[in-house]
Parts: sequence; structure tokens; C-alpha cells
Amino acid sequence: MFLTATAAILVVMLMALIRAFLGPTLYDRILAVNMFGTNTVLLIAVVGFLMGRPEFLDIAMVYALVNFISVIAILRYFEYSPPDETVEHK
Amino acid sequence: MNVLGLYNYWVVMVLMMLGFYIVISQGNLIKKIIGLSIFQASVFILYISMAKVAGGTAPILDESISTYSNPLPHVLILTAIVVGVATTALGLALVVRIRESYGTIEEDEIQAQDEEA
Amino acid sequence: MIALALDVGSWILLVAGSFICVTGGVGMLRFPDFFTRIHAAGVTDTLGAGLIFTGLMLQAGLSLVLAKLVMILLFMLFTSPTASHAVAKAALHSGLEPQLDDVDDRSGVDS
Amino acid sequence: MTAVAVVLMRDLFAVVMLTGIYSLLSASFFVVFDAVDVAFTEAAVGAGISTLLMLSTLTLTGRYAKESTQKPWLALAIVTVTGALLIYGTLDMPTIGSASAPIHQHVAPRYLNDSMQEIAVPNVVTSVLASYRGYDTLGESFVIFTAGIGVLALLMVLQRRRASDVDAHGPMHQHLILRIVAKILIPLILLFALYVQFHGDYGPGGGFQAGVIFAAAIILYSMLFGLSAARQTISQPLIFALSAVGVLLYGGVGVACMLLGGNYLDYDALAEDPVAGQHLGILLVELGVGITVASVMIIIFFTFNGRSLSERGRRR
Repeated sequence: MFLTATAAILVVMLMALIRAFLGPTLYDRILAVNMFGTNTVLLIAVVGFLMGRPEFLDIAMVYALVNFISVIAILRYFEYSPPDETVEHK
Repeated sequence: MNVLGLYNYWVVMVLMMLGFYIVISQGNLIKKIIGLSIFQASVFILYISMAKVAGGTAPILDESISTYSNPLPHVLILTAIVVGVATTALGLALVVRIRESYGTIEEDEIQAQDEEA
Repeated sequence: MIALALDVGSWILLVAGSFICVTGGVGMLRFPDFFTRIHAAGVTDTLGAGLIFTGLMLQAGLSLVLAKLVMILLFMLFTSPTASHAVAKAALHSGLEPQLDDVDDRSGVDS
Repeated sequence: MTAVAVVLMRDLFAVVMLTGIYSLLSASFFVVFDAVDVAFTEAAVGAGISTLLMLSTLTLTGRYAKESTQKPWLALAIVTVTGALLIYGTLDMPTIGSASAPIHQHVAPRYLNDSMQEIAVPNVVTSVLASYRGYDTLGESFVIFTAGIGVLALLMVLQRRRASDVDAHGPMHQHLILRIVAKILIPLILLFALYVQFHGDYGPGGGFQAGVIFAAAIILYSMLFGLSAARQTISQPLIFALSAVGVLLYGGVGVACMLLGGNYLDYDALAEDPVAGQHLGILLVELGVGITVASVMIIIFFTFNGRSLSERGRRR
């Protein structure tokens, strides 16, 4: 049953990755990266259970944290760039 | 089985060569640094795949478990990652200084300016 | 008996969570513009993650692991809506507008 | 994988984000391959800090890369040949996961079998890191310290008042929700960093990771409330001092061992009972590493950002 969840999460990660590649605007990419991070958290948690060593949840915690921080960082630096560049090649 | 068992190394090599390719073919200095860090990451993956023992788990001792993966490469890579980021920061700082004195971070433009001077 | 019930419960939660994650992923890929995609991402981030973590909690039993799971879940319930909100706000500020009609020129259905 | 796209894309912002994904992916790989501590570090450092650094450099250098002008064929040829040679080389390597590979024969069994009696720290990675290979780690922390000094030397700007009026309100003052949520989270993150620091003996974690997480919390604060606010909270001379204190603490533990009659970094001498001595030594050393890493990361980030602030001030 953990295997089912792992497979599903991997599929979703792939989808988010494709969106990050295609992503017509920068914001699509940010969103895809965010979603990818969430899925990584889930993946780590589930894999920890799959391998029978659920002590590894600390890592999942760090991932959630890093995910949040990096989204904020991207937004912060992005808002500084001049307005004519904000919407890229539509 | 033998061929499949080496698959991991091949991925490492492909990644490594990608990083290498970025470093030598791209003119943008930031991209070069990113290429370097991809190269670095491929080396990390190489070490970690070597450390794996089939059927083993992470090297945190517990009475109920008997096989562990090799902890030594983990230690080496752990420190290497942190040192890697420190050196990356140093490289980026150099890039910033180059940008300030040349006004560009493209390699060929920098070279052109050097030849003028 | 209780163990069995817990197992079945976590099974159901995990499968439901996985299903919702996949749904969110499909939405991420197929929805036509950015603001609809936020919805898809939000579904995965909150409901999918919540269900999967609850399923894992049922497996964990009363231990430190359970506490950690609860903390991660709370953390994610805190941060991911905040992050989505911030992204949406920034996008709106930068002049990206929701697509209102069925104009098909900018759709992401090209995969 | 993601790296392919990195080659192709010219918008550097997108490239940096993909690098973030790439390091998340490799960290998941590390978890699958049992390297929990490494995954921990890679998550915090690779995905967090280095993305941040790249982003702050980009604000200084501009966003778009030029189309590459030179012919890539030569480069491609070199790369292909080298890659083919390397892959040929792998054919002799032992299969992944085979327990009889030479790498598993030398010191690893000793670490795994004896460290419980000698050190009594369940996380072998920690015990190898801080005790068996203490010299290496001492060197690493010096390297990090030096890198921090190097960045400072390259990018240090003299403190002027001019910079502070640029972000009087803090850069993200319009994101009210973000600021409030972050205010709640930052103490929790700091607490979590301490937990990682001192729980490193029993689970994944340790000085390097804790330092990075600690620095991440401070960086989050300075991103949301402005650099000058963060500098008021944590004064810069204090961080400079701390980064040196961390390294000195590490070195000092070694000297203390010598004074107490052991070899350099031989923690057995620190207490009556060798095992307790090892515990104490590892704890102190990890603390030293943590302090160094955290303060160096904060220094690097502050310097980069102070630079971009003064740049912007100059342009006005």
C-alpha cells in the first residue's frame, strides 16, 4: 500500500516537472516547483515507512521548510526586477 | 543483471558530462557555475551509489537490523556538500565583482574588453 | 481487530490521498492558465498531503513518529496556502490576468 | 533529467529554479540509497541556500544569458569522447549494492561493528564525522570559514546610512499574510535547528545541517523584514566573532584533549570514562561546526544582499 502511494507521488512529480519545463510564465514554474517540493515531502515520508525506518521524518520537515523559504526567496527577488521583464515570452 | 547493475554509474557519467558541457560551452559565467555544481552533484551521486549495500539500511545502529550501508562515503559527501556551497558562494562573489568592473558576465565580451585595454 | 481497522483505515486514506495527488497533477498539466493551476496545486498541497499524512499517522501508532507527522502536517498546512497566496498575489501584481473566456491561444494543453 | 533543460534555457531565473528541482531530486535519490544524513544536508544546502545565493547574484548581474556564439561542436565532441571513456571505465566497477565490493572491505566494518562500544552513538555517520575522521571535519570547517572570509573580502561594502532608506519598510511590506505567518514560523524553525543539532547523535542531523537551518531562519527574517532590520537583530560584528569562535571551539577541543594527556582530537581523554569523553567531544565539536556554518552562511547572504542594496542606492 505504501508502494501505491509512492507510485502515485512519483507520477505527480513527473507531471509537475513537465509543467516546470513548459510553464509559459515564470509563475507557472514557481507553482510547479512548489508542488514538486510538496510531493518530495510526501515521498520522503512514505519511503521512510516503506523501508521501515520512519525516523527519517526530520528530512521531510527540512524539505517543507526549504520549500517555503525558496518560494518566498524567488518571489522576493523577482519583484525587484523591472516591470517590463515580469511577463516573459507568452 | 550485470548491465542493469551498472546503470546508476551511467546516469552519473551522463550528468557529469552535461555539467562539463555546460562549463566549456556556455559563455555566461553564472551558467558555468551552475554547470560546476551539476558536475559536483554527479560526483556525490557516484559516491552514494557506491556506498549502497543491497538489503542494507541507513547507518543508524539499531538492534533489530544487521546490514547497513557504508557510512564512510556519506561522511565524505556530507562535508563535501557544505564545502561545495561555500566555494560556490565564493565563485558567485567573483562573478559579481567581474560584473561590476566589466559590466558584463559573458565570457567573450570580457575577453574583447581585455584585448582593447 | 483494532490493528486491522487501523490498517484498513490507513489504506483508504493513502489511496484517496494518492488519487487526489494524481488529480492535482493532471490539473497542473491540463488547466489552461496560471490561476486555474493554482487551484490544482492547492488541492495537492492541502487535501492530498493531509490525507496521506493522516494515513501514515494511523500506521505510526503512538510514538515520536506520530508527533513528527503531526508537526510536518501542521507546518505544511501553514506554509503552502501562504506560499500559494503570495505567488498569486505577485502574479496579479505583475499584470498576469485570469483567462476569462474559452480563448484557446494561450492554453497549456499542448503536452 | 533536469540538467538537460538547464543547458537549453536562457532565462537564468528559470534555470536557477530548475537547479533547485535538480537538487531536490538528487536528495530523494540519496534517501532511497540510505544516505539519510547526506539527503538532509543536500536538502538544506543544495535546494535552500545555494538557490538563495544564485538568486541574489542574479539580482546583481542581470537576468538573461546571451545566445552562445561559438560553435558547440568541438565541446560536444570532447564531452562525448570523455563520457564514452568514463562509461567504458564503469564496466569494471562492481555491481551496485553488492556487499563484496572493495569499498566495503577496509574500514567500514570496523566503524559499523565497534563504534557502539567505543563511542555509543547510534548514528554512525555522526561518530565517523566527528570522531574517527575528526581531522577531516576540522579541515572542512576551516575551508568554510575561509570561504566566508573570501566572500567578505570580495564584496564587503562600507556601511553607509544611504542603504537603509531604500528598504525602510522592508522589501515585502505588502505581503501582510506572509509576514505574519513567517513571524509565527521563525521561532519554530530556530527550535527545530537546535533539535537537529543535538539530536544528531541518534538520528540524521548534526552540526552542518543545523547550522544551515539556523541560517535559513535568519535569512527568511531578513528577506521579509529587510536587511537593516535583520542587522539590528543580529549585529554583524557578533556574527564575525561567532564564525571564528566556532572554528576555535573545534580546535580548542583538540587542544584540551592534548592537555588532558591524549592525542589531538582524541576525545577519550576528556572524561574519566572514554565513552562519556567521546560523547562530550562529539557534542562540542558538532556545536563548533554548527556555529561556524550558521554564521558563515549568514555572513555570505548579508554581504551579497548588502551589496545589492548599495548598488540600488547608487543607481538612484
